[in-house]
Amino acid sequence: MSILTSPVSENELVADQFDDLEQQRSAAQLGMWVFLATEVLFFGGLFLAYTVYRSRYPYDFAAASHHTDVVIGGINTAILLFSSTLMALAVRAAELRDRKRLVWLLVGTAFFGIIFMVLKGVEYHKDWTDHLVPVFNFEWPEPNPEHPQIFFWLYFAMTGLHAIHVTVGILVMLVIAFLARLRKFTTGNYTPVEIAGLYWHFVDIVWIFLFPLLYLAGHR
Amino acid sequence: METTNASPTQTHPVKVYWKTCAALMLLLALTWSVGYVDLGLFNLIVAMAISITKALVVALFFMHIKGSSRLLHLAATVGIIWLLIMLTLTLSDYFTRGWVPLNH
Amino acid sequence: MNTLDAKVATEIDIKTEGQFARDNYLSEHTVGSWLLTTDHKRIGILYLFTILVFFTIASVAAAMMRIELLHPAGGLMTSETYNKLFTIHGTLMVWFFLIPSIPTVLGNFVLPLMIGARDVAFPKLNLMSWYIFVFGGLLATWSLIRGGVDTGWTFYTPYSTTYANSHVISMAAGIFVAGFSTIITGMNFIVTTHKMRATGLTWFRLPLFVWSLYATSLIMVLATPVLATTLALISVERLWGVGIFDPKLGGDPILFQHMFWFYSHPAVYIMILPGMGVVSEVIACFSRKRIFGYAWIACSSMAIAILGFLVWGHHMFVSGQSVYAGMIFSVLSFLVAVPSGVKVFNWTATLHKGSIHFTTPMLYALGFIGLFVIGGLTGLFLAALSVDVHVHDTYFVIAHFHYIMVGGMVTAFMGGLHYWWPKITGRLYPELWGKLAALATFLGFNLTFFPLFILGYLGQPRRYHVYPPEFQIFHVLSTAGASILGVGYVMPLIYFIWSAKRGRVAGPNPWHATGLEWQTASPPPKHNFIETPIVTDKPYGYSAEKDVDLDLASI
Amino acid sequence: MGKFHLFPPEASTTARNVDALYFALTLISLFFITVIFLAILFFCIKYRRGSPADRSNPSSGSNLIELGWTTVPTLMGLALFTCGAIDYFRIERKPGNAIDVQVVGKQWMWKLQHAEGKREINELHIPVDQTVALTLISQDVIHSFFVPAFRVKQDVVPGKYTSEWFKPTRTGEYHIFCSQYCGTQHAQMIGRVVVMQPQAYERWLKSGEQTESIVRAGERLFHGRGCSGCHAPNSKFHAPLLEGLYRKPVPLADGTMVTADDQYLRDSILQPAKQISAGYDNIMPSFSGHLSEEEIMQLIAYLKAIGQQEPPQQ
Repeated sequence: MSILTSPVSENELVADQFDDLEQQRSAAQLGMWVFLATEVLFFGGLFLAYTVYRSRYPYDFAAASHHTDVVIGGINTAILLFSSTLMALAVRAAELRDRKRLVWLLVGTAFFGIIFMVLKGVEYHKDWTDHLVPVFNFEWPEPNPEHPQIFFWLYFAMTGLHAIHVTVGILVMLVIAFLARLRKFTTGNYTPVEIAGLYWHFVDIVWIFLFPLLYLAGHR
Repeated sequence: METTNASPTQTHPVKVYWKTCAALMLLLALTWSVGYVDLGLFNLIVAMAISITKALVVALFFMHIKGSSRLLHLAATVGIIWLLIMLTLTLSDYFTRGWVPLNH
Repeated sequence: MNTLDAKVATEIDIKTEGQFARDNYLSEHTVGSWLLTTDHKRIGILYLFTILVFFTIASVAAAMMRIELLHPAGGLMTSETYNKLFTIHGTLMVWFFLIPSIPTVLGNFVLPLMIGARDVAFPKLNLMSWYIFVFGGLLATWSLIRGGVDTGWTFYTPYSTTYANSHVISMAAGIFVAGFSTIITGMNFIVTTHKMRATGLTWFRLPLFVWSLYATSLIMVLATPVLATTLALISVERLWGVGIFDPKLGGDPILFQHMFWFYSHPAVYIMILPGMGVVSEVIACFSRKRIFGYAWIACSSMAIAILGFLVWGHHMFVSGQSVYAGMIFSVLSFLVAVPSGVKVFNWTATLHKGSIHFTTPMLYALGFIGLFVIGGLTGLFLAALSVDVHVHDTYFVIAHFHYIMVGGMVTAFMGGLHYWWPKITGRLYPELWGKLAALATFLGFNLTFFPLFILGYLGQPRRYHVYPPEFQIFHVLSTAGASILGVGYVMPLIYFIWSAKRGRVAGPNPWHATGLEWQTASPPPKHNFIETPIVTDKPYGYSAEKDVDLDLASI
Repeated sequence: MGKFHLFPPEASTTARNVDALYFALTLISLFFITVIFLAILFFCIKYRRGSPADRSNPSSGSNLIELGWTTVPTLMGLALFTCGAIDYFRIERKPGNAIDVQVVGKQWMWKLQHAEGKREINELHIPVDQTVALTLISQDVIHSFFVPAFRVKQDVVPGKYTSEWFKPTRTGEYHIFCSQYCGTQHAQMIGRVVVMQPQAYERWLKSGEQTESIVRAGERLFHGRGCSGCHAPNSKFHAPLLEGLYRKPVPLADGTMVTADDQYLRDSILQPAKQISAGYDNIMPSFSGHLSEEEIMQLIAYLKAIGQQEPPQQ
């Protein structure tokens, strides 16, 4: 089955409801992709609210979007894209059973995830000082602040939900890196690394759509 | 058992990964710069088009959709298709609200 | 019965005097063996007991409502209490009984057996889904203990977000959590059906119950996340009043209805599709004949799952939704009725040239067809735009969806439970009492809900605890019917408990059915099959001519 | 109202069409129910276990039959849809010259006001054989104005005008129900429609204390609340002219066009920034919270009155 004669025998790697490694791996992949479909629709509810309210208040959404910090948003996007690349390389390393490189790439991915979260924190703090946080201290120069406030609760809902997913991703990455150090994924069954990779790429794709919608609504 | 045709090794040479990364960074720069040009309604359309291409690049190369089984292709797209169903049918209500004059 | 069946029976030396296969899945009795099990069969039974609790609470709420409605001026309770009762009845029935029941009880138990697998694809996730379901249920019960919710199971805004002073957020959290249990079950079934079928079991050799579970899992996986988002938005709006659905701050209450019904209409197909799968199995088995139009029934399940997502706007014809959107949703709602019609016609055609045994599951299946036809056709009244303007939110709608939910889904659940009871417990239920219970539920049900069609067209709105005196006769009939229905549901509870200990030993295949689940012992061993069966021909290989006597009369 | 019957009274033009489609649907349903019931009964008797019927070579499917009972129901469905849609279009489109009544739904009562100014709570007196058009709005949650005898129902949504019309054909008293759950006293939010002969209606309108018409009340508000300060033709503030505005296209600041209907006027009063007219900046204060729903309706009635005149030449 696997190219090299693996020191660990085949059936320890395979859970007992599966017949062989290949069935287990394709089941895990399909399961993950179905889970990602549910995540698409979980974010989808917020995208629907965003679409409806932007079509109702395009003027206010554009004005409100100008108050977001596009520099931090742009850098964050670049960071997530880069960490996605590291993750893909990690999956490649796992398949080629290169343990050292796998561990470093996973730690690298988690590291850039943490940088993303730090920048996110900085941005949220800036929004707080600019009085842009709905409900708590929302102040708006022009009269009628209701509609910009709708933009900002959508902004915080979408980026907040995404941030939670990034945090979960970082934790998963660190756990997998730790297990990889114990030679868990370089003996033929690297499915967990692949699944973590799919999840991380999904989190990256969500941000790819969030960046233009929230930071570049209308033109700057 | 359904014959699983997920190819045993899906790895590409390292060069491919960095080229993909470069493409993504380029598309990001494009999104960012287009954001400063006033195209009115087209701003949204262009931004979405670029984002879709970026998402496709990530899905095809990093998530190994390219060369994987038709079943995974379907599983990958079904979420987006249902999101589009929700968007289009809901917006069909919002965009046609004024068409029947309620009180004249 | 083919040779394989005989070999399996002798190997595990089943005797008729009550001794089962030595090591079946029920032989262990420690608490840990139940609470930490990853065996799909035990998880099915855990779900059975859990949904029984919620079914009881919700049924008591329904009984109290029916007593309150006996008199036009009410008087048994305040309107506040009545509003909380119909919310308890709605929420608990929908999310904690109707949606989980057939997939998580019968589906969990029978799906791996039917496709020749040792377990579902992700057994640990399966157990986690039960714990999440119980946690969600506890949250919902906690909300009821603190004082309950008075918004109805639909949580329409801005009442639920700004004006209701009841415990909406804890109930929304409970349903939010229970939603993830549904998502995990759905994902589990999809992967199991794709990846773990026995050799030779191609898609068009799958039993129709597996097809209906697969279609149901698609809906579970694609609809439930939107419910999670909607409930989260309600809680945020209720906590901080940000203006998501509050018109004073620029929000739109009709957007909530779009997001809610995008989930809730497919949810009603989550409830009915597994019931249709059970009926296909039972009709084929007890007519001793290959089902009529197998491929058409399988594809109609998939059609219902997909079209079910396009029709939610028929709940909003008078809500302020635009006229043209109403027309789009109305024409799609007429189309979604066609696959259900195809199924009913095919079931009826299956009876042709069969050798029909009137066992309890068969009575429930025939009852299902009768009541589902009435339920389905009254759905067309609600899809027709101008008639819906009159009957929307009246008792006509109540009668329609109870004909589908109680007349259809609960009847099919009872039928399925009776049909697979020998496989679950290894013993047979008392046939005579089974038939009596089936008849009682059928008669009680019709007396309860048919008068409500007439009352609905007369115009009495739903969720009223007092009503004009001229409508009283219909409520009295309905309450009378409800008491018979109650008796009809309590009887199986009693004789199932009796039969679990002292029913006649059933042996591997009491109905001489052809599914893979009948090729192994009952109750089945831990890993289902001694060696994985190989499937060679199409399902339902019955022959009405060479019909064998099931000697059921003696039970 | 009050006596037992199995079918609601048919008291409006819409009722006749809705009942016709209802009977058609009932007949079609009875046809299918009897066909399926008889087929099941026949098969169950003829092919019960042990019966001597011929069971040789049973058929397990035929694509022709399947196509039959797929296309026929689809065509019937489309036909039924068309009937329903035609009637629905008629129900949703308000006819021209109608008696305007303004309805405000509030948690657990209906407040109605006739154009002549007469106010009613939970009651609606209207003449027979004349079209009556309601403009509905809610002060708090979603209600629904439902008159079973007229077969008409329309949700009353906060923040959005909805409309409903009926032409009564029989005098008498009929139920009004609130059919969208709206809270504790949802079941008490009921009332009655009294359909009277035209003379009796005129006498009723004149009875009770004299009230000023809605348009005059709107004018009083227009000046009292300071609207005329900016929107009068000779005002020194740069604000859009309201004469001749009603139902005319209005160019907006973000380049789109919108017709000035009731909803636009209401949104402009309560959320001025929502649709700013082209060439004006966002200086108008919001009146939300300062005007009750009735006052907004009176203001809009006044704006409609002056909206029909030709705009004064600058």
